[in-house]
Amino acid sequence: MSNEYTSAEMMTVTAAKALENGMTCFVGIGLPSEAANLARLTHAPDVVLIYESGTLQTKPEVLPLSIGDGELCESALTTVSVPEMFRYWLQGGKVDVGFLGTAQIDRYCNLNTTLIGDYQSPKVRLPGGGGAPEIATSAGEVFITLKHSKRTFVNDVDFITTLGFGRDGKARDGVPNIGRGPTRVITDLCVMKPDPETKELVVVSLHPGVTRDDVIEATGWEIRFAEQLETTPTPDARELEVLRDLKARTERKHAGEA
Amino acid sequence: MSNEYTSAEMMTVTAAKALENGMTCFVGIGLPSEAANLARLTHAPDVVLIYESGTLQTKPEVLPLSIGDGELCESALTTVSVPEMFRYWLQGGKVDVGFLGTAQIDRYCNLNTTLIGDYQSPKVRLPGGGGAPEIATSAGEVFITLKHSKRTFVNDVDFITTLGFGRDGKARDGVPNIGRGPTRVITDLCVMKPDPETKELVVVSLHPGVTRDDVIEATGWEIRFAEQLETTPTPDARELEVLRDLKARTERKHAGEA
Amino acid sequence: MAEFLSLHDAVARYVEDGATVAMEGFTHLIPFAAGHEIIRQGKRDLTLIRMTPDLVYDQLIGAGCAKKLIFSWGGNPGVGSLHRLRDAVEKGWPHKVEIFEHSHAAMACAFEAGAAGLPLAVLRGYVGSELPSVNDQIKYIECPFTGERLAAVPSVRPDVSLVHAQKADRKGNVLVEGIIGVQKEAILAAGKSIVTVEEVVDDLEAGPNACVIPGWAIDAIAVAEKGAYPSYAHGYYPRDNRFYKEWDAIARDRDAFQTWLDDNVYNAGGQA
Amino acid sequence: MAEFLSLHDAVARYVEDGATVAMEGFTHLIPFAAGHEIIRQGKRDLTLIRMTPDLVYDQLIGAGCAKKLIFSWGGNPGVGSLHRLRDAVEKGWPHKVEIFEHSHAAMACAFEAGAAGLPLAVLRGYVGSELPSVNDQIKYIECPFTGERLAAVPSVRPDVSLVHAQKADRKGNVLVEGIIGVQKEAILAAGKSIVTVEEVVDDLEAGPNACVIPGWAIDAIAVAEKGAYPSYAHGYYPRDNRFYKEWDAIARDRDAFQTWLDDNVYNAGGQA
Repeated sequence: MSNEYTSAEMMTVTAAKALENGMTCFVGIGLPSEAANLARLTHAPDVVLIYESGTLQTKPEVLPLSIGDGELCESALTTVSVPEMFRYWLQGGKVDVGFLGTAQIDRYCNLNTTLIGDYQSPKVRLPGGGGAPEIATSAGEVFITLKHSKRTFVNDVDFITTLGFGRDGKARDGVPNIGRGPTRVITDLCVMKPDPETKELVVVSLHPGVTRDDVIEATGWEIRFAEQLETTPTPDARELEVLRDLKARTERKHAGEA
Repeated sequence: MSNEYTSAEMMTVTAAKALENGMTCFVGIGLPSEAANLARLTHAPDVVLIYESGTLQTKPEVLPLSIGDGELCESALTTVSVPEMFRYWLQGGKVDVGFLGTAQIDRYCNLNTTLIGDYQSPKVRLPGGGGAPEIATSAGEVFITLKHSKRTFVNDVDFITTLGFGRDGKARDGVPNIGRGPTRVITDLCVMKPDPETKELVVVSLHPGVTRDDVIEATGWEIRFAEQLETTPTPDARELEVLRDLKARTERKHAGEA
Repeated sequence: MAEFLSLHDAVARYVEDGATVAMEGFTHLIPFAAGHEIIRQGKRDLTLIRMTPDLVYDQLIGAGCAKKLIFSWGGNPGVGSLHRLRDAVEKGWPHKVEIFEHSHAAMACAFEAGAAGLPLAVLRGYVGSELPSVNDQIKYIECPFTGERLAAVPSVRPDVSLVHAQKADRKGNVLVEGIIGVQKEAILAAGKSIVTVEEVVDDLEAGPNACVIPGWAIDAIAVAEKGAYPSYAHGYYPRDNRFYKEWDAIARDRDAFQTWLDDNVYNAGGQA
Repeated sequence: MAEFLSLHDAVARYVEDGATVAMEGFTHLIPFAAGHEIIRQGKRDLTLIRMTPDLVYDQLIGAGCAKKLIFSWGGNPGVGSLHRLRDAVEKGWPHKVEIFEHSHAAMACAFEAGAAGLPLAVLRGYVGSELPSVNDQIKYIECPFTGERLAAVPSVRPDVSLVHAQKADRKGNVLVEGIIGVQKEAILAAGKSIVTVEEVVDDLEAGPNACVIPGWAIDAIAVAEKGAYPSYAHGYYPRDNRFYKEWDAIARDRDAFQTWLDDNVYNAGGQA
């Protein structure tokens, strides 16, 4: 197996590495789910994955298409009702990290999954908040992963579905019983973290082969870079193998062949 | 089998007859439990018995000593958590009748199971409210059964643990989402019902062989009698047989012989 | 006490034009057969409640049954948009649908509160979100013990709820197993409830703490084999993920959708 | 992440003098072994929370461990009084115990709210009862949607909760089966939690929706065979109803109680 990889694979592997073994992770569908399961199948076998469908500590063989595929329940330690999931497990403070995707993000990590345009007559109606608004505030911290582009990294989100740090970076200040919020954003180009003071996103690591200009061009605001800018470690052979196997298994299953 | 019976048996059989087939009944321990199970084993096979331990639609072979004996769970349709029992099933309005006992009762059916004397330095400390305060207000109606004596039928309860109709008979008036409250009280001497207007308890039926004076002497206030005073039907042979079998089975089991 | 009815008769009896209707099943056990029956009977002006509208409400909205939608995530899971929902919201086709939008946490708590007979649900929610600015059904209370401000939403109390479950016994007691979502809450919170089941059995064979809903808490039970297809019924058949993907193309186009509806709902008798 | 400890070490590590302690189990699975260990270790000034104090708290109170009691029904079920509780409340022996008294509905909701991370529980409760006049922990909120006045009580959030369960697997995941009471809520609401179990097994063999508490939500697990005796463990041993009746005579008399405590707790090692 060669060590060549796509930028999408780079993103997933990097996102997976953010999860530490033993963490409890409330997993969003799509990219976060892919990354979280890769983590579980590689360096973090005891990471605890929780999906909003009520499946606690699940270990799916293939990636779920929906947040509630049968696979999630069959491989879970137990499955609770959805009210219990949100009340006891999320709001109850049992989740270390929420792992989210988004349609739009701004410099303060506010997420928009509601709509493009005006609320009353939207240009594009998106699915909505789902679990994200409370995952973002009740989880200990939040990881975000999405593809980097001017369409997604915007100067102002059209709507704050889910709080990062607010329009001014201060929206968590003084709020009781709230998590730390987003602590890293992983894209196909780089890794970003909020500035400890201002909470504005700062690029801390560029993926191999990616330039500052690549990131600048794909970001809808004047993006800042850390003084000590690092290079993201490349995926190793095993990570790529496990990821590709997982995706192949998943594709076969969802096409109805497995 | 002879048709002779004790006054305790008369009370239980009469209390049992109050339950109609198909009713859902939230059952208090002790006399109510005995009556409710007798009803289930005689004229009301489809009466649904619910205990606060979370056992839904239970059909115990022997009477439980506690509200949560294993027998209740093993013979239940399903067993839910105690929060669910009180939230979904009682407060959610699924209970037709609450069946309660008490230590003290007054003319407006207020119940005291908290203490005799003063709250801060009680003469006798009783067990407390348990499920009764909300059973009495959330169930569609309430049946009460207890032995008749001046010690239990008092002019003023020392403490209103559980609402009947308040100290003035008007405490349910205008309260939203509240049940009808007590609709009958069954003792070893008679059956009483609240006056439709004033809510004061009125004797509507005397058990065979019981005189008005018997009731007057056992009641701590000037008890009223209905104009059309009836005689309570006597237990029939089958009712007595089933009740005695049930109690004998229960005694053997609780003595550890079964 | 649950009455065994045909799905046609259950829907005809309990789902009225203008009613508030919850059809639940979180990805699992989505009551598609019941939804199709509502479409076939031409019900109108419904207020539809569902955490995840999914394809079933895409179909009801596209068929013109809905006036309002109360929801928290309106997508085709893992695939993309609900195009019929979008067409209604963005273009008003077949007519405008008013939306009341929540988060999952709030909707889940609102179902819980509805089952619990309360008028409101209280949660630590919506902090920093702009959803409260577009949904006047989100308010606040202050905790009398700590002073903390907490979100409040009205409880969900539908006129009628419809859910699908694996099986009922002959007394009408129902077992829901696997991902149980808010099915129990939907039934207990509703004025009337209809449960479709894969089969009727002598014995539910349920564990002591399984999710069993007593027959006396249900109004109607209708047998609907594969009644959750293309979603799934744990222990019976898997989710047809392929159909969920195919739906994207069907629903994108008004004509394709109409044709699909004709073929699979209107002209499919009670078996769609 | 649950650590397997001896009951002695678990109690020594997590139960501090002055702590707020919940020991739950609604009639079923009452953690008697854990209670006896607390007595043996001479813990003092505990605030004890339990819906139904039962014999276990009668013993703790009689042994002088308790400063406060938060409860909703304090009797010997089906038998009569808890005489040690009464002696403390009525006569101040071995010392006065302050009581905060609720209804079951309020306590159950308070455990639920504690597990849910909320500061308060809201219920339709205490209407017409005089309990609010003697318990200042009962307050009210107004529903912002309907104007209805509803009762509010502080959520239960103990420093440490102790419960007994049937079994744990080797990762520390715990199965509670049968009458599950508020055990899950007690654990999730607590700062620290100790679960005693009848046995440790390879596989819990639990149904998909059984009451399973993950090991990472528990601090310590200790094996305590017959740890719920004289209450019961569904599937293991029945309730010793005879002992509950005998307790009445033991607890009525201070000397008889002391003797019982010496024989069955203080001088019974870790096996009482």
